[in-house]
Amino acid sequence: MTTTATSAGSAGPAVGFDPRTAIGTLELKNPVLTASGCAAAGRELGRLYDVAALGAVVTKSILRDARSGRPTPRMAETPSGMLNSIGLQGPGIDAFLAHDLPWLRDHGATAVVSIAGNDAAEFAELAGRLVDEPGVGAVEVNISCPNVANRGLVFACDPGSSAEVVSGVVDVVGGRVPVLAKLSPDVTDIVAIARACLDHGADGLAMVNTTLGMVVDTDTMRPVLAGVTGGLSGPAIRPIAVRCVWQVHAAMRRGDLRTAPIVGIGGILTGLDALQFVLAGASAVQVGTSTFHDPSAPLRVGAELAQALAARGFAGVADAVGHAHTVLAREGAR
Amino acid sequence: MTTTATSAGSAGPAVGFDPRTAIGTLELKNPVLTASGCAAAGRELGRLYDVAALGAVVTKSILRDARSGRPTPRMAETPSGMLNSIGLQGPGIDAFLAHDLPWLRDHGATAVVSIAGNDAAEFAELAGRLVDEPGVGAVEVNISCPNVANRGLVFACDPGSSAEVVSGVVDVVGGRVPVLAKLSPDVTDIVAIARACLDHGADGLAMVNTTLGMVVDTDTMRPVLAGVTGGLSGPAIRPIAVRCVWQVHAAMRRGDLRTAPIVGIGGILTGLDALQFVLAGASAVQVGTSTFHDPSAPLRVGAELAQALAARGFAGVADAVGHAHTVLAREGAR
Amino acid sequence: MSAVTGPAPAGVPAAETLGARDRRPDPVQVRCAVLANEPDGAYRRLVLDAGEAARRALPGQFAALAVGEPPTAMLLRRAVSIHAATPGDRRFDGADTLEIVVAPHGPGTEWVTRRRAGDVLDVVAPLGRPFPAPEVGAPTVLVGGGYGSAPLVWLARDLRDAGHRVDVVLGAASRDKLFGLEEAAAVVGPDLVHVTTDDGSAGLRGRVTDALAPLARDGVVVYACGPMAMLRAVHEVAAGAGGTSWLAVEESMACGIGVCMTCVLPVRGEDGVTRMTRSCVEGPTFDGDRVRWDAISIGPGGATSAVPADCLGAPVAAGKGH
Amino acid sequence: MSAVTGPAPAGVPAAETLGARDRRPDPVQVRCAVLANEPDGAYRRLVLDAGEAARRALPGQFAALAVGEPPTAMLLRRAVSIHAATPGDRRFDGADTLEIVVAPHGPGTEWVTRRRAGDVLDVVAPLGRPFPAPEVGAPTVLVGGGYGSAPLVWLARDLRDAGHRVDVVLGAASRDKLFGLEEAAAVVGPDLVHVTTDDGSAGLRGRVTDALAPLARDGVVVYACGPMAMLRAVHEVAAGAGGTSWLAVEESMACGIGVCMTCVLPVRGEDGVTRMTRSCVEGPTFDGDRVRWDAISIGPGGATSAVPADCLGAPVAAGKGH
Ligand SMILES: Cc1cc2nc3c(=O)[nH]c(=O)nc-3n(C[C@H](O)[C@H](O)[C@H](O)COP(=O)(O)OP(=O)(O)OC[C@H]3O[C@@H](n4cnc5c(N)ncnc54)[C@H](O)[C@@H]3O)c2cc1C
Ligand SMILES: Cc1cc2nc3c(=O)[nH]c(=O)nc-3n(C[C@H](O)[C@H](O)[C@H](O)COP(=O)(O)OP(=O)(O)OC[C@H]3O[C@@H](n4cnc5c(N)ncnc54)[C@H](O)[C@@H]3O)c2cc1C
Ligand SMILES: Cc1cc2nc3c(=O)[nH]c(=O)nc-3n(C[C@H](O)[C@H](O)[C@H](O)COP(=O)(O)O)c2cc1C
Ligand SMILES: Cc1cc2nc3c(=O)[nH]c(=O)nc-3n(C[C@H](O)[C@H](O)[C@H](O)COP(=O)(O)O)c2cc1C
Ligand code: FES
Ligand code: FES
Repeated sequence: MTTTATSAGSAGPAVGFDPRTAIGTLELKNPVLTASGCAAAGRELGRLYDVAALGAVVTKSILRDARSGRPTPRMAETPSGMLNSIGLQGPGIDAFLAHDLPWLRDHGATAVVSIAGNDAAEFAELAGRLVDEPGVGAVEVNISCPNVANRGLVFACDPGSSAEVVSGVVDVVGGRVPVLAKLSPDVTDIVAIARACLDHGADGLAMVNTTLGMVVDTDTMRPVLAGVTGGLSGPAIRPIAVRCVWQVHAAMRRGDLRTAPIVGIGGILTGLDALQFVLAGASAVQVGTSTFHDPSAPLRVGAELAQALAARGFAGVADAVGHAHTVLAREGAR
Repeated sequence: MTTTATSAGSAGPAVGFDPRTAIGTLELKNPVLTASGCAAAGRELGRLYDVAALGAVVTKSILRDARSGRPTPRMAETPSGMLNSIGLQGPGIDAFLAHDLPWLRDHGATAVVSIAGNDAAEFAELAGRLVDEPGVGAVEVNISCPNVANRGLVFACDPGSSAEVVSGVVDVVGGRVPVLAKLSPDVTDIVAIARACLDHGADGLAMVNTTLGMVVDTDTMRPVLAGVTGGLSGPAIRPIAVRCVWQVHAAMRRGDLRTAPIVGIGGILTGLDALQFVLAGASAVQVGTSTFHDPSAPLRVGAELAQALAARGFAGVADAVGHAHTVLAREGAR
Repeated sequence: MSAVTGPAPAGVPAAETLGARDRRPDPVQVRCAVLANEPDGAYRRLVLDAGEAARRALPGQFAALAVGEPPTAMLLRRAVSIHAATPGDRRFDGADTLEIVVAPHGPGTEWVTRRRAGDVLDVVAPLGRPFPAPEVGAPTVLVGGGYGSAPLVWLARDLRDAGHRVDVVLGAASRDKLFGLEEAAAVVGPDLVHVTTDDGSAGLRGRVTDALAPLARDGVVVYACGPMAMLRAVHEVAAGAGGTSWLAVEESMACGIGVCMTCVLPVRGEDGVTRMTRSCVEGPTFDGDRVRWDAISIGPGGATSAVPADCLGAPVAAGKGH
Repeated sequence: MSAVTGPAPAGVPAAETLGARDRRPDPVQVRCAVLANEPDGAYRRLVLDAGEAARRALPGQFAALAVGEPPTAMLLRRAVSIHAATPGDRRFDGADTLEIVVAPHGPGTEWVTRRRAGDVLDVVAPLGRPFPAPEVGAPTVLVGGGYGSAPLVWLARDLRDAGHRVDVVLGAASRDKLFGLEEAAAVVGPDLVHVTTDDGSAGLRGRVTDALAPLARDGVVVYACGPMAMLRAVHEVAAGAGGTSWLAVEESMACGIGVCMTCVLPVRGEDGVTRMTRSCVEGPTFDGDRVRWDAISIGPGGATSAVPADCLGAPVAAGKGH
């Protein structure tokens, strides 16, 4: 008895349900994307299934120059999650444009390119290199990395730094593709950071990146990770991520924040997990760490989410976005 | 075949190891305490084992007046964790002093009394009622609750509010028992909050309280919790809690922060989990959610931690506090 | 083995005073070998080698099971009623056994139903307040919905032995979801067992209340266990007829031992004051007359409770608490 | 079933160029029934009904197993070498089987060793670069430490069939931790199997290198699998004798399929440039001469890698990257 998990796992097509969604001007065939750093640039998953069937492939964050990343160990398994401290290893944008982007294009995949820089200028430079490349569907700005100019403080932890990076990128991109700002949950007030990004022109928000964590090795009696702390991801953090999406979408409903699409990220393993994010206010979702548990997860979650939405009587994704706020408001009205 | 888990679970006594620890002037027979809200006021656990064997019983946060708490549902299980939104249900300080504190005293338990208030004055009033009661070993100030005076913003999310509460309590207590400030991890800079508390006289820090999370019920399509959001706890958040303790203890070692005892809290289920906190900088730990999984956990973790410390050649708890920082520093020096 | 406990409490004691009058046994935490796991309709019936927990249990109490192999992602215990406690169980070489009946509901109970003989379960039991005894000589009706009848057979035996008339009403959506039919019939006789199913696949087509109504009369003491909607209906029928109802509620529980305050519902105490009351220690069985039905909403996902405005410590519109 | 793959790669391809020349089969994700789970010394040997994964596997490749029943707290797959791939396995009614040998190390591998016949495992396989073929006619030595010998018996058979001399060196801490003795002897003949144990409980008391040294000569191709300290020692002996070593490393892996960048170690590519190189796709087998041993520290808890200063994209003391 063997069944291939990818087919066995997928729910059949949801009849009469329109799985399309949009992130600003980017139309997606379905709302489930890979998450940055959890699918490289699509090629490896392409050996298991057709990545063109995904909503989009979000690339590992691309830097200007090649970067070796951190020493090892780079990961630790934690209860229902993991820590990573990869250190943005990658070959740099030249190699990305020469090898990876063409592969994605040739394979019909929608590419959302994640970028990361040491300072705002580097982010803008990267965006400029990407914006006119065919195949780039959107730029995701990974502001959850250290700001070299500001004592290594993570950009996304400060509204000013976040705004600076986002406005630089938005200027260069000039509306040709949507710009998503990817937020960190490690802040006192996520709405304030969301506001800084949206006020400075971001077309949407990707929420959330990993939360800072650490594991001590009780044998060696030092931190497990060579980099000491790392990013916590996986189902363990899902309630935190859903809460962040909820808070930001609620602020939009209240009129405290310009309305813009949210891409929900954090611990999604099943279609029902993805549905939580949609009901909380996300127009699309990304599947990250679960890909390590189940490489078929991004594809399977897409099928399961469509089924779940259809079963609940939604005709399309947009109808369900933020629906839990509506249900709650109705309750309050009673 | 049956074995009682409480005895089977406990490691034997660690020979030649001194399990005592101290939180300021409070001497504890061992470094493992219950966590506030996870052991009521000790009586229910007392039906399973002798609570006097615990480092201390930390009570559910006591309020001035009786409080009903929130509507139900008040909890949701999450991957390796749970959300709660109890809303500080309790009978108020009069009932606590009449029924619970005497019970703890009569049963030989060390009581750390957690207090919560709507504003700084209420915290101070509570501390005043407690400080001269026999049996109160320490006061833990739960500043992770909403500040009615400041738009319901959690005290612990703002250095100013934290300082105000702590200094009010410290003034009233006048050094007669140690005052611990219990911090929330939901801040951009935990060291800044720790500094506010220590600068205003806290004798120690309890770290951390729950992190804000949410689960959407995909059947009813509204948040599972009646209170919408709730506190996430359990092993899922352990890496976040260890990181917080690490950061604050590191700041103390650097001289950026006055040195004071830290009580580590968050997802501790085993002695090795507790050891992570000690190596990261905690002088004692609290076991919360794991008590629901295994009522014997606070007792068992104490025995396991003593074994683990003894096995690593430590003669006492103090020798191990922050040891991972020492190991890392030695590495760097090489 | 053990008789129904002491005198009937006059009402639900306040959380703060519980303990003094409470004669329930202390719980123990035991690692129990599974001795048997057999299907029973839509359920699985497990027999556990539970030692001291089996020796202490009284009818109406429950057990809290840890679920999942360590390191488990499911931290919270699952509450299950104790169907039978048999110290010196002859079927199992004289082991002291607890029997439970489990419906595979979500991942936790599914995990339990998959355990095989020889596997070990971590169990905390016995928990909760046992069923209170009726007035001497009072007629009794036991009403079980689905697996809700699990704790009732044992109660039926004790009540019969104490000389009460005992009718048993068993209801379920369909035949496979009925539990305890033969056992109940063996205890009270087939004529006193009344069956209803929603789809008519067994017994009367209808609700348990249809069978209960003709049995309910002044002085009747009804014991019921099942979904909240059923409990409310049972209470209404019993109260309407001038009887008493003891309802074993099924609230979502995180700890099962009284330390977390998640399992509460609004219940009026002896002193007339409503409190958000823990169903794991002050319950699971409550006097139907004392439950604040006005604050309980019953939806398809289960019951939820609001805080009645007159509840002790209820939030007040403005300013400080009470 | 399948022969050693194509020509020996001249070296480790750069991460960015991998793919073009790579002839490895694509992996598949399969739900495999456990057909057998037998003890073998300190290990468990499991046979899986693996379908397409079994039909595709080549020696030196590994499988990544999901661990724990859903909802599992252990998200990451566990990598295990493929001991044998037998399409149409006669022992199991012609099923296409994969065989693995598992040491109960931590909670994940312990869970795997507890699976029973009929249980299902979620497997991604075959993964990683198969063992490269030696030059025609070259003498070969296969060195396995502990369960590290699991993938070597299959390789031994293929090498023997391709006409190579094959010596097998098996080492372990003690006799119970040796794996594959009989199988290796059956393939290459007992005289060519050399055993060492740390405690002398079987074979020579000593290290595998004590047995390897006399076999290592110019042109020898050594294949080794085991702990990093052993691999380094094997490399030194082989290189010292003028031979080649292909070392299957055991790095901590989060994904096993090349998407996460956790499993890296510093390896010099064909172009002479050192990169932090993924062992799950560019490895697990690396040319010992290309591994940057100067950056690898071997401690009791395993090996860790620093980033050599000349590594592509290494951090520079001040200012921006290269
Ligand atoms: C006093 C009492 C007695 C019970 N007796 C039985 C019995 O004899 N047989 C039986 O099959 N079931 C019984 N139940 C119900 C059983 O506890 C739930 O079905 C079970 O907890 C659901 O867990 P799950 O993992 O299957 O579902 P999930 O939905 O995954 O559970 C998720 C979480 O919610 C809690 N939860 C969900 N539903 C319930 C519920 N109905 N009651 C309590 N907690 C819930 C669980 O503890 C868990 O924390 C009883 C419940 C109570 C409170
Ligand atoms: C290519 C390769 C082949 C392997 N072949 C075998 C084999 O044939 N038989 C066998 O018994 N074991 C083999 N291992 C080792 C096996 O993967 C680890 O022992 C296992 O991952 C440890 O998981 P655990 O849950 O038991 O331990 P834990 O310590 O709980 O694991 C925690 C985490 O660390 C990772 N991890 C820990 N140790 C290792 C390790 N040594 N290698 C990789 N990841 C690790 C796990 O994946 C997990 O994410 C192989 C490893 C690799 C990389
Ligand atoms: C190994 C790993 C590498 C990651 N690398 C990046 C990255 O390069 N850029 C980025 O924006 N996020 C990165 N992330 C964060 C994920 O994209 C995602 O935001 C986070 O892991 C939460 O989602 P998850 O729980 O589904 O993994 C990485 C996560 C992991 C686990
Ligand atoms: C049900 C529940 C109730 C809690 N109530 C309180 C409380 O009253 N006061 C407080 O300071 N912390 C409270 N906490 C937080 C815990 O004391 C602890 O800080 C947190 O849960 C993290 O530890 P854990 O993962 O071990 O549970 C509560 C936690 C839970 C789960
Ligand atoms: S379940 Fe914890 S108090 Fe009842
Ligand atoms: S294990 Fe993920 S890239 Fe190798």
